[in-house]
Amino acid sequence: MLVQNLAILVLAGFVGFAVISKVPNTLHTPLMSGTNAIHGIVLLGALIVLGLGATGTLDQILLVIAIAFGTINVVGGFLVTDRMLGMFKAKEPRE
Amino acid sequence: MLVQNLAILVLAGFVGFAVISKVPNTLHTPLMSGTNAIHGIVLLGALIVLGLGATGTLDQILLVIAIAFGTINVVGGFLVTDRMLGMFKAKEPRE
Amino acid sequence: MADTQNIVVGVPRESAPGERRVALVPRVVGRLRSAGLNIVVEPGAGGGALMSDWLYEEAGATLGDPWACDVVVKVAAPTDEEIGRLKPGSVLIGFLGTNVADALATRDVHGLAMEAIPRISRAQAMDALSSQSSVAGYLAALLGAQHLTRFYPMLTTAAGTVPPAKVLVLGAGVAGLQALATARRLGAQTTGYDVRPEVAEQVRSVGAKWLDLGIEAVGDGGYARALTDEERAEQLKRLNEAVIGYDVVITTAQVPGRKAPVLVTEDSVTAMRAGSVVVDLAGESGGNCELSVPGEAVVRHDVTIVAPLNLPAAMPESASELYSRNVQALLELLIADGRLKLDFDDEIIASACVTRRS
Amino acid sequence: MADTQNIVVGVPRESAPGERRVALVPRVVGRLRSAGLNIVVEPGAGGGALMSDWLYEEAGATLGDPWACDVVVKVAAPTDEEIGRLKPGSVLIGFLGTNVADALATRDVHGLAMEAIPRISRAQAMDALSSQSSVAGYLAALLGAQHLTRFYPMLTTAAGTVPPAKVLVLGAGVAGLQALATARRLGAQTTGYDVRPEVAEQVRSVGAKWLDLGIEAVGDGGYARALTDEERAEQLKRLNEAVIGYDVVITTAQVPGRKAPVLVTEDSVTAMRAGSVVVDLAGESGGNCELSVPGEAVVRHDVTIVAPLNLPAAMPESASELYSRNVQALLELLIADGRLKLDFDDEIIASACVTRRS
Amino acid sequence: MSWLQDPVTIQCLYIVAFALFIYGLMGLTGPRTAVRGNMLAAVGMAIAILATALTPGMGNWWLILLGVVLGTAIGIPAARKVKMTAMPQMVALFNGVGGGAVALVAWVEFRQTHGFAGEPAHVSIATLFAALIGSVSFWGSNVAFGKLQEILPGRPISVGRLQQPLNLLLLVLGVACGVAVVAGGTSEWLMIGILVSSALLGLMVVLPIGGADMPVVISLLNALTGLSAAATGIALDNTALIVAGMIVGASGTILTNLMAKAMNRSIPAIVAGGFGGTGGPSSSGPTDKIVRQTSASDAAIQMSYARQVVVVPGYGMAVAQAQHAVREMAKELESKGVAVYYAIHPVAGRMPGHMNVLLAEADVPYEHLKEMDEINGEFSRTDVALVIGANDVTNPAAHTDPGSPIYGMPILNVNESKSVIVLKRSMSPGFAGVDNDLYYDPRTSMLFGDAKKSVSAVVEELRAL
Amino acid sequence: MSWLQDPVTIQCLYIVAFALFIYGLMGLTGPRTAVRGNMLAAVGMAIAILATALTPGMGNWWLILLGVVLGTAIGIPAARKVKMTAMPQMVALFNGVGGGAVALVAWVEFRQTHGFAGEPAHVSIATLFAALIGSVSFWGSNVAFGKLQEILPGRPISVGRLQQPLNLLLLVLGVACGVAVVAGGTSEWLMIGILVSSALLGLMVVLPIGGADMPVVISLLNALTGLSAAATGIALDNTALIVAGMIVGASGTILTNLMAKAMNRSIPAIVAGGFGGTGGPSSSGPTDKIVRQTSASDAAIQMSYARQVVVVPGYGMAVAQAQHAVREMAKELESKGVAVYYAIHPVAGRMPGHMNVLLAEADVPYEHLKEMDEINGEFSRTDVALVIGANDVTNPAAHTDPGSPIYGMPILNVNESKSVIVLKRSMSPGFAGVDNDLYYDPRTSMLFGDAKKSVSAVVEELRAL
Ligand SMILES: NC(=O)c1ccc[n+]([C@@H]2O[C@H](COP(=O)([O-])OP(=O)(O)OC[C@H]3O[C@@H](n4cnc5c(N)ncnc54)[C@H](OP(=O)(O)O)[C@@H]3O)[C@@H](O)[C@H]2O)c1
Ligand SMILES: NC(=O)c1ccc[n+]([C@@H]2O[C@H](COP(=O)([O-])OP(=O)(O)OC[C@H]3O[C@@H](n4cnc5c(N)ncnc54)[C@H](OP(=O)(O)O)[C@@H]3O)[C@@H](O)[C@H]2O)c1
Ligand SMILES: NC(=O)c1ccc[n+]([C@@H]2O[C@H](COP(=O)([O-])OP(=O)(O)OC[C@H]3O[C@@H](n4cnc5c(N)ncnc54)[C@H](O)[C@@H]3O)[C@@H](O)[C@H]2O)c1
Ligand SMILES: NC(=O)c1ccc[n+]([C@@H]2O[C@H](COP(=O)([O-])OP(=O)(O)OC[C@H]3O[C@@H](n4cnc5c(N)ncnc54)[C@H](O)[C@@H]3O)[C@@H](O)[C@H]2O)c1
Repeated sequence: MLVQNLAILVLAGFVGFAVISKVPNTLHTPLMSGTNAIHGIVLLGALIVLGLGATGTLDQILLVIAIAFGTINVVGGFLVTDRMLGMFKAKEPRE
Repeated sequence: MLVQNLAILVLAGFVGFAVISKVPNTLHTPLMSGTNAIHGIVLLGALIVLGLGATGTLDQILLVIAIAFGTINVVGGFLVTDRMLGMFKAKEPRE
Repeated sequence: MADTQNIVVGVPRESAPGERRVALVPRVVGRLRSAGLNIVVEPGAGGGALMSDWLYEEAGATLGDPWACDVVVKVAAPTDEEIGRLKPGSVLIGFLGTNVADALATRDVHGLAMEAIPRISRAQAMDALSSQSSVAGYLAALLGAQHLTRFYPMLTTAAGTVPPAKVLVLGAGVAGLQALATARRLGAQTTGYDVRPEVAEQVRSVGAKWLDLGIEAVGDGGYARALTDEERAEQLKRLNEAVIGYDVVITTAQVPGRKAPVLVTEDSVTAMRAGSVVVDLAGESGGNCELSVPGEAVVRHDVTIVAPLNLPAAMPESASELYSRNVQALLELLIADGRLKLDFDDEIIASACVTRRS
Repeated sequence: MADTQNIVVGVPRESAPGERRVALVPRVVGRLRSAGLNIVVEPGAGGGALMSDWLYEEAGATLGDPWACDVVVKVAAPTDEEIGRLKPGSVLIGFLGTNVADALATRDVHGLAMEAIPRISRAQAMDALSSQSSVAGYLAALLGAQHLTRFYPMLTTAAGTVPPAKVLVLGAGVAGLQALATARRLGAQTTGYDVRPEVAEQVRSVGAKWLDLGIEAVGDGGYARALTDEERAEQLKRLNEAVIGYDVVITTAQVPGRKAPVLVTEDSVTAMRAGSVVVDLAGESGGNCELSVPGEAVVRHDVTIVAPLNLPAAMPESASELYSRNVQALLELLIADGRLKLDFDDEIIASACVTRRS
Repeated sequence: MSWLQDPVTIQCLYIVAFALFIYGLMGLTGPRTAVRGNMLAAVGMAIAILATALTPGMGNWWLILLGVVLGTAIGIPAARKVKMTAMPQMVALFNGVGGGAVALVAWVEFRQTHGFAGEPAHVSIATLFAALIGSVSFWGSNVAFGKLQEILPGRPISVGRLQQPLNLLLLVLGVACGVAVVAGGTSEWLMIGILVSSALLGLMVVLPIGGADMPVVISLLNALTGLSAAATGIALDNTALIVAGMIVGASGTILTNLMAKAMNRSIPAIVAGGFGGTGGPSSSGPTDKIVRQTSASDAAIQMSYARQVVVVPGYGMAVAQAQHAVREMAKELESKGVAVYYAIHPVAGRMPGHMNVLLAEADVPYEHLKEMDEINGEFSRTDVALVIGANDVTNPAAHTDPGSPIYGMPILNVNESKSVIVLKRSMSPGFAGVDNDLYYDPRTSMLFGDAKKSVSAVVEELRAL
Repeated sequence: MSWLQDPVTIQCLYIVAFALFIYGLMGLTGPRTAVRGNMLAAVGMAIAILATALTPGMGNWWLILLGVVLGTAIGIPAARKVKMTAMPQMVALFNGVGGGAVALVAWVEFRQTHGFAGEPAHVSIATLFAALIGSVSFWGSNVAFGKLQEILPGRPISVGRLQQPLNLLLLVLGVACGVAVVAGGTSEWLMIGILVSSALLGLMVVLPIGGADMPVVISLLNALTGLSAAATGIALDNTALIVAGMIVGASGTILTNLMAKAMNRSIPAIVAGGFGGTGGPSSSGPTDKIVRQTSASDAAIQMSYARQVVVVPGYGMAVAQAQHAVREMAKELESKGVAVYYAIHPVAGRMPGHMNVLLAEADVPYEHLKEMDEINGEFSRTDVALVIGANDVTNPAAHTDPGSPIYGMPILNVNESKSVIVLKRSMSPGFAGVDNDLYYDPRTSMLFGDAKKSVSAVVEELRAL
């Protein structure tokens, strides 16, 4: 189990390295913002821990906050990225 | 187990895609040869099946052939690649 | 400007020998007409520039006596006889030089000298010195090519390779830079020299090399100052050495209000390769070359020395066209609310007016 | 080749009026000397090209009577008087034309005409027609620039923008291509025209546009053939229309052995803009322009028409240098084993020899 | 842990999700595909969340809903309303809360398992790593946000020479608590110790860094958050978390490097700034007026998305002899369907016709050269005016400032175009020696450097697009 | 299966191994890093084999040794002795035996488990997939080898219009046998059916493909072998196999695409050739003499590794107006430390000084222009002579063939340089209308196309290096 997760970890690392090669400067910030949105996946961790029955008020409060945090990260992240990328969208056809 | 292997499979595919982007034509053949050597890894399959106790003469003969095949693939593959890459090695310093 | 109909501008035929330019070309006449001015052109005024009278008429000018007009535009300075024909209270525009101010003042004519317009940004459109220098620089490079017994460009042919000519320009002002650029276009290897060190960058910006002799002499208003005797001796010594390797030497060095400095001595000429050329654009103010005969092309020590006078007149249409535009810009400054008015508070008019000081 | 000492080559001073070239320049004299030839130069032979006698002496020539030598090299055809001074059995090299063959044959002199050398690959180094045409083409573009009353290049200045001149070259042989390339270097917009359609690609290869009038006339040996009367009329009609828009028209059209075709009529000239220029390089064979006065620059209908004769002589050093190399290459062909020998089996010598046929 | 028995479908959905992440990320690296890439990644996220929701045994739905509604209610307006100029700090904030979520989950994990009693070592190590990094990221990002939002002062704040030892101490403290837990310690104070010391560490490291370096720091923290997510994934044995977190960790590292390189800074130097080094503040002119700098690749993108670009050459192009490079650039742009013209000012350069000579040398067709009067009407229809080494001929003072030596000179109205990019080496004035207000215009950005080098760099970027 | 209980170390070694594969592969994509990349991948392979050997319970050592020794004894000499020109078929052979190994292992697996009795479905499916693909790869590769080695005739061999239905039939047969096995069939004939039908398929698909397309086919088969290895990995639950196989599968697919693109062919078209389409043979001149073609990127690499390059311009450069591009190329080369000169033949072009005018326009310094006499001594010291649209002026017939119209003309002795690259549009002759033997010289390679386009392509490749 662990070793397979390790294999996955290493492979994912290579994917991350290989995907980002030459990025124009203008895309640095949107790209940062996009990857930022992706690590909003931590939301899953909070969901699982709370959903699969965390008990205790403090724990539940902490987890609700964590879920809220994660949601902000995901929702805000993707939205903000999309807005930043606006300049690449508003492309009318050229004659 | 299977699903994690699937995850690994998918990730490895992405790595393969991402790694090969722009390759100069001269490197096409060496690169093909290099990847060819890497799939010599099938040798491992033959080793495991034979090593972990395949029985029966036919099976053993088949596996010995498979191991020989795999070894040829590995050894020959890397050597030939290296020879092809000779042109990139013999670089004297320029003044 | 429709009520400027009462202002009449006269364009005489140039009387100076060899002067083929004209102060206004038909195209600019047309523009001034649509700005509401009346133009009177002396018959044959454009003849030197191969522009016939009917071109002027087509552009809206009338043929007649230009001297009786409110404004008379000329290229060269007028003769005494011509001054006598000017209407009192009128304005005369042209390269007036230093000799006519008194005569004009006597006749109560305001003289505006094109060469005295200050070289400030606002006056660039009226800067006839620059526009005519451009023409001169271009033609100087061509003159060099024409008199040189060799090719400017490198040429590899079945009959062997001709090396590129080396062209040196002494004095890299407006004319010098244009000469450098033109010679380079034709394939020559170009080098520039000047006493103002800031010119080095400008010389390089037209693809030429900079000849550094280590002498600096920056004067006022972007012009050079005269050198001291010591500097002059030093400069000559170093130039003598430098000049030898060149096929064409074009000189344009001027110091305002003085005789042009001597940059190419007889010794230098003697040392130059046979068949080489010196083009001396400073002929009018005495020449930069000791052996120059202003207005002529002479061969001395197997080197051709050309010292053209009034070079811009050799390309009369373009020279006139640029000059006309300069004049047009000045006229626009003189006319306010449809009336002719010399505003002596304006730096340009104050500097250009030669009759007011006297 | 050390035993070629006995062969003496003579270089006379050119006697034709305006001929400033010389058949051998000092540099080539030096080369021939080291190949073992003796050179005798008439005093003042290089004068027209500004090359003094001592330059020849320095190169190893002796001053003396060139006419008594084994080989006499000239540029232009000799006069009858000069032919009379030739040594019987000697060889005369030069642009001999069609008139001297008999006189030479009478004196038992072999005449080799430079213009008759076939234009095959092997003879390219001796091809004086090409080398002199290069000079002519280059100078023709400069002549146009000099006579045009306008700039060649586009110029955006404070006094307005001058548009680039449009240059049309009629006949894009060696001279025509060179003229196109040179005019373009100076900034003109260039167009070429010829009756040989394969020239279109060559015209474009020097950055010029191709004027397609739809008339083809390919002759032998890379030359054009004469047009039929119909074709000629059609060509003139279309050219008349085309020529109007150009500031400079340079004509080089020749058909071997015939009068040059008329390409620019008086009507065309009349329709051209005032101040434009026609440079007619075919002046010697009658001119491509109806109004040409060979050897002069005339103004007709406010258009300057220049028809220079012997244009290469106007750049005597380069022209002579290239010509000398052509001569050198021919001499090398004539001398075998240290002896002068005219091998009439050689296509080049056979074609060039004007005295053998007669 | 019941979720180990989940059906294969959920795992397959996770695989689909991370495949979409990767594919989306690939898209985000190119201008043409970036928008779609972001969408794809968002779809991947939706699938991952769905898969998690499907997990058998999920409960506490109301609480979950509460959290999600809260997060959505805060996140959407924040992302919608933020000004374009405030984007970087918004990213910092979003990154911070992500880190915070990781830290919180780790804390709860600790509590739920009573100090990882009976858990394998890798679970506890991964969780504690996540807690530490998540907490650093949370607090560090918040400082970055505060600085950029100007809640905190933008200039470096540091405690002087003690900075470095203090930071080290905090790190050691956090790690020590972690070791104690792994070794069997179950006291919650250990966990709190980790959280607090790493929180202080996050504050201390980011506070001394200057505003100009913030984007790089945010990117670094972003990569760290990714790593902490991956660690959480290891702890929870969740493939989606591992893959997504690790990809962000790796790509974030590369990206941080690229950003630092583009700004001519080194990451160690920046972080060392946080350890007492110098974090130079964003340079601005001697005056208060702000100058916007741009890069060759930004200029390239901007122009390649333009419909019309007007090149304004001046004396600087001549000095740099950049004419051939300019011509090449124009050809690249034209091949992308952009119309390119050259605006030739009557006195550009230092001699009449200076620009003509150079551009003719570079074989620019005469038809593309436009005179001042002709082109001045065009600027309002122009997307980008590219000013190459021209200065005085674009100076609006000629129109507006009667005291200026160039007052009355006609100029090229480049400031009417949608944006202006100026290529020159410095802020120094031109021939007339006067300052040029064009450079402080909000639509203007400067690309400093020798014109030939700059244009060549733009050409390369255009080719790479 | 006992190997499931293997210690973590072995798995970690596998991870290290495939990390090295990936890293090595990244290296193989750049000329500077390729050699090291290959080494790293080889090290990875050694580690993977070691890890397998460590697996507890391994036995049959003598048999294993036998196989390894056999393989080494065949592989090393084969790889060592093969001529550089025979490399592609050697790669085909090595690829084929890899595929063969996969097929054999699959067969044995079937026998050992008595038709996958009691195995989960994914194991049987993966194994059968491996068997099918491995067998296709083995036989296909052998045909490719045979064709390139000229054991089999190089021209397409096909059974005409029946080809396509026949191939389809074979595929259906193989898959049907597989389905039967998965559904529970245990007869070994089913397995043999798979192997035989896929073997026939491999033969049938590759036989009709022409020699020129072989490299692409080999690359495709290579990718297939990779996939089969990955399938084996799934069946054996072996990470190293899965990752390595899949990487090769994916990168091989991309590579195949790149190769096809570089040769201006489409993969479907090539394979369709195998289904009865046209697989054009490698083009050669009207005569028997062989012309070697090259690509812009090969030319770029060749020149960037040269010490001295001499450019020989001719009329074709003028026609293409390629002078500016040539100058750019020279600048790129010079920036890489290569010395570049221009050899100007006296009659290159169509007028005296034609080349001078053009090169001056492109601002080539006069010092770099070399006259014929000057440069002819240099060619023997020149690594690459780049002939751009010149023909007659390089034609050795001028020296050797007294019957030629150009006999006696001096020429540039480009054939004395180590290699010659000729840029022209076709094999058509120049001005003199005669064939040029230079083009058939073994040291000469041709880059066909408009000179300006070719040179620009070379410039781009140089920039990308
Ligand atoms: N055309 C004429 O006939 C003529 C004659 C005389 C005077 N003038 C005057 O010259 C001026 C012409 O205006 P302009 O806009 O063309 O030039 P400018 O106002 O002189 O400005 C040129 C700019 O180019 C920049 N520069 C210099 N070298 C550079 C390089 N290598 N790379 C990048 N940038 C470089 C300089 O800034 P950095 O130092 O920051 O790089 C400078 O600000 C006018 O004021 C005109 O009146 C013209
Ligand atoms: N220099 C002179 O004064 C002069 C005058 C007259 C004649 N000549 C003769 O001209 C010849 C000059 O020799 P050369 O080697 O320069 O030229 P060449 O022998 O005529 O060969 C030129 C080659 O360029 C190729 N080409 C044409 N357009 C091209 C394009 N756009 N892109 C790429 N390649 C192109 C042609 O092949 P493809 O069609 O296959 O592309 C042709 O084979 C000599 O035979 C000489 O005697 C010279
Ligand atoms: N402000 C403007 O818009 C504007 C307009 C036109 C010209 N100018 C400037 O005015 C300056 C003068 O131009 P000009 O062409 O009329 O000058 P000019 O004709 O008076 O002199 C020509 C050149 O000769 C040089 N010179 C003088 N003495 C010399 C010596 N002993 N040795 C070598 N060189 C010597 C001068 O420095 C000058 O460059 C130029 O720099 C030009 O840029 C400015
Ligand atoms: N083989 C070689 O090595 C070699 C060497 C030199 C020249 N040549 C070729 O010989 C040819 C002739 O060269 P040239 O310059 O001596 O020719 P030329 O002087 O005889 O004629 C000049 C040009 O005028 C053209 N012409 C003739 N009649 C015309 C008409 N009615 N209208 C328009 N154009 C007309 C001709 O086609 C020719 O191009 C050229 O094509 C040149 O390439 C070949």
